[in-house]
Amino acid sequence: MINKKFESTAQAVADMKDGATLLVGGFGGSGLPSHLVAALTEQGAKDLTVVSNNIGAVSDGVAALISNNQVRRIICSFPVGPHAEDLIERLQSGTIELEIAPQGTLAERIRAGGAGIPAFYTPTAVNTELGEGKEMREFNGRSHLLEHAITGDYAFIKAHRADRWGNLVYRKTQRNFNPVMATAAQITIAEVSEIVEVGEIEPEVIVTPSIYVDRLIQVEAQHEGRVLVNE
Amino acid sequence: MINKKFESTAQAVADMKDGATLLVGGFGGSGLPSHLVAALTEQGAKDLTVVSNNIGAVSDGVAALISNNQVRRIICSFPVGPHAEDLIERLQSGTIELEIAPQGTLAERIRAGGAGIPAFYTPTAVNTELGEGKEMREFNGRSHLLEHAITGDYAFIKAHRADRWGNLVYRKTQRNFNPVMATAAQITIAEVSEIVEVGEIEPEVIVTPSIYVDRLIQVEAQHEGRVLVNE
Amino acid sequence: MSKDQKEVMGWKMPELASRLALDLEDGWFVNLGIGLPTLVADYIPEGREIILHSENGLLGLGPKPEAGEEDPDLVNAGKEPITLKPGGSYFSQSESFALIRGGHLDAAVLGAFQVSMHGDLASWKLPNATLGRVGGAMDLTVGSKRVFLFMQHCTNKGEAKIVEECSFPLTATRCVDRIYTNLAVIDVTEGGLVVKELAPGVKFEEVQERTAAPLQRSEALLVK
Amino acid sequence: MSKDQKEVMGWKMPELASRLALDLEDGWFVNLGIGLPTLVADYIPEGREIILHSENGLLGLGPKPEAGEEDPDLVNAGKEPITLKPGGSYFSQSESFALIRGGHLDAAVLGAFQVSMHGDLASWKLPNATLGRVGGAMDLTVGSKRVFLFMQHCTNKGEAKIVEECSFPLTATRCVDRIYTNLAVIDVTEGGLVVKELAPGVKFEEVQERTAAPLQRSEALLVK
Repeated sequence: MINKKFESTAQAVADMKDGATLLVGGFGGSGLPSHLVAALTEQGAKDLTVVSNNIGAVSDGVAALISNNQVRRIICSFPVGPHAEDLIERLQSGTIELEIAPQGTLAERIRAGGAGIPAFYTPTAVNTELGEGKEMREFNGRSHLLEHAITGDYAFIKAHRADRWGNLVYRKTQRNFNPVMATAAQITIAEVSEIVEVGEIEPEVIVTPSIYVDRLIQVEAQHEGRVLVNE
Repeated sequence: MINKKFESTAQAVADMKDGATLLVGGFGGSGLPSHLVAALTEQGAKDLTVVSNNIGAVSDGVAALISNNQVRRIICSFPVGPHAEDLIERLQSGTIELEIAPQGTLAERIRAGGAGIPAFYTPTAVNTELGEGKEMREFNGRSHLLEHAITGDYAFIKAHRADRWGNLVYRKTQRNFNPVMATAAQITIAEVSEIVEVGEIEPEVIVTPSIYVDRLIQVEAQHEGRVLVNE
Repeated sequence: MSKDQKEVMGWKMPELASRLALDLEDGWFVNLGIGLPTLVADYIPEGREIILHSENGLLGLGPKPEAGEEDPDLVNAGKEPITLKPGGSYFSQSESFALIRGGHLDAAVLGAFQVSMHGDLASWKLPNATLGRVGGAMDLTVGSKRVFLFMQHCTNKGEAKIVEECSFPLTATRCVDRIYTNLAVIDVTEGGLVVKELAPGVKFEEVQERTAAPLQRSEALLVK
Repeated sequence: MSKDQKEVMGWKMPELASRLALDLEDGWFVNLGIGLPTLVADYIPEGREIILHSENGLLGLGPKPEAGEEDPDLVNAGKEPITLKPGGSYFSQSESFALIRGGHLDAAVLGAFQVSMHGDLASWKLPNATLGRVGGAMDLTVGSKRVFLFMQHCTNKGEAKIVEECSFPLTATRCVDRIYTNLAVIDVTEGGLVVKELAPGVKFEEVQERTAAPLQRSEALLVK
């Protein structure tokens, strides 16, 4: 019988190894799987490559992994924010490598990773610093860059509700990077507020189908994300 | 005030011109916008390029446009079925050109068209007749083909329920090619069973957001598709 | 291989479906191709949850509906009426093929016109046909973690379908992992075709006679 | 352009937002960039339905929530709490950027560090910054049907932001259609920058003095 539920976040991340590539969902605090991130800071895997849109928006996001010296390489679109000091320090000392990708290119590269497309062309970032060194090609009279897929060994995602099979639905803009990251990792771990019986989620409203979710961990429902106005 | 509702299918397709590219949703009879197809046979635009997964599955699908000599070129994955005789005749006489594409490549090319990606790589169809003449390139030690985006001047799609803005939801497997085709045309016309007030469809269950729908036409709700067992 | 060979029965198709279903593991996501392979759905061993995928946009395919209960908007990839199990989900064709092509299916069970000793598959077009019908076959063979064939060992005319090199138009090369026929279960390995299991009452030599490529015995078969 | 130029007031930012909003047509889908451009949301002329997009995954952005009504799972691209209008929808970031990059937005209203007379935009990184913050800026400029800039005409130090060639890292080339500043509304045309409208009390010459690229008068302005 399918049962993807783990009893603790520690168990859910126990097998993560040094050097792994990790995709982390969320956009700022909303949709951030912060309990899984916290468990990983305890677990201690090092030399991680982390793919996440925001890096310093909240202290309990990827910033916590950076401060804990677990990250070797970062791919993101927005590496600034109130908790980015430790990142800046490590970039200057050369202990972390940073790749900035336009947000849409980042999302599309992850989508390509989940969809079996090794590479695609996009006009985004042509003639910019972020397009430097990339292969260029003209289609329909317009210049495009070749961009490569991103996949992860693990994805940490957050959703609102799951069933035993691993079907997921999200709350409002909590959705953000979570559904696409769920498709692109070998092992996708979803932190959810509620796990319901199979059949309780309408088949037409499921956003992430069960096939993309490997592990489920339930956390307290009150913690749905944070309003960032005061940070 | 936004109002995308047209009073008749004839009005909704009135401006279609000879030589247009038309995407037609549906998988067999399910999700097939057959009222729009019927209106187009009346309207009479010729030399159409039609993109549709099935060509001869039902008589009131693309087969009707073929029999009415409105089609010059077809891109599809499954050009057979009980109503494909007229297609076969026209292929043999050379009045119709056929491009067979693997179903996933077809869907992905349309998705690329809607997402601003001019071309992408896929391993599907490598070393096959359908890959002949296509540019090949190796990624991660595996051969891939370069495939190009498909866009349409028009898309005919079918959905279950719409609101005035053009948000759409679908019934069960009626969804099929409809959401992706909605994204890839200059003008997307949706044939729906019901039009409700703005706000009546939950924002989290909307499958096709309003931005992708240009025209709405309401048809009788009882005709939701056809079971094909007896065809 | 010739028409006057005496008939060897082996498994009937429902029995073969039942045999194949045994190899589908609890929790797997599996696509059953149009036609014969759909039989497998009826023989999933009790206690196992196998989630069936249909490429027109659903996971969690259930049994055929009762007569009169068909829903024209609930069909499988063969456009036949089906049902959805609790836990099932609907999605678009582009999402469905992203799932297939992204390598997420544990297995695809497909039919075949021909299969080569190297695992090349021909399944979408007969050599003299005006039209092929590729559907999702090329995507499923390239994208699934495992490709199982479910087929009669020979054609209706008694011709071998398992061959050294396919002469029919290819669906994909080097893609088939295992072949289930009415006569045997055959693994496609780096070292060639290995008969893993014989249908009751069928001899290895009888299978070899009906196969246009060299077969080997698996260790299990040698022990017998 | 020098610091000792006398100050020219022109439009206040809310007035400029109101002016820009006049050019957004009924039924348009529009993205308002992080920061200043979000002001425009409050000035949509009555009777017009403009559907606002936020790149983190929604269409139908509504007004700011009342104090205490903020929902941490309902934020805009600047991570500020917002509301959703009836008719709004949620989707993932990949769907949101497919929408942007696929050319579906009628307009994007963005801020700028520099803009050139050819419509090149620099908006994501200051020349001496350790880190840029590109977010969705490159996608929005490349993908939107129209790119409108909403900005102060000069920097806080009085330096021109409208220049012949950008010296700051580029967001995209040849992408800006129109520039709305506190002093004027300026079209970027094949033939160069054309002042379409002047803020009340502002003279063409005063705008030219504060602009490091040649400006032309539009026909409407010549008639005046």
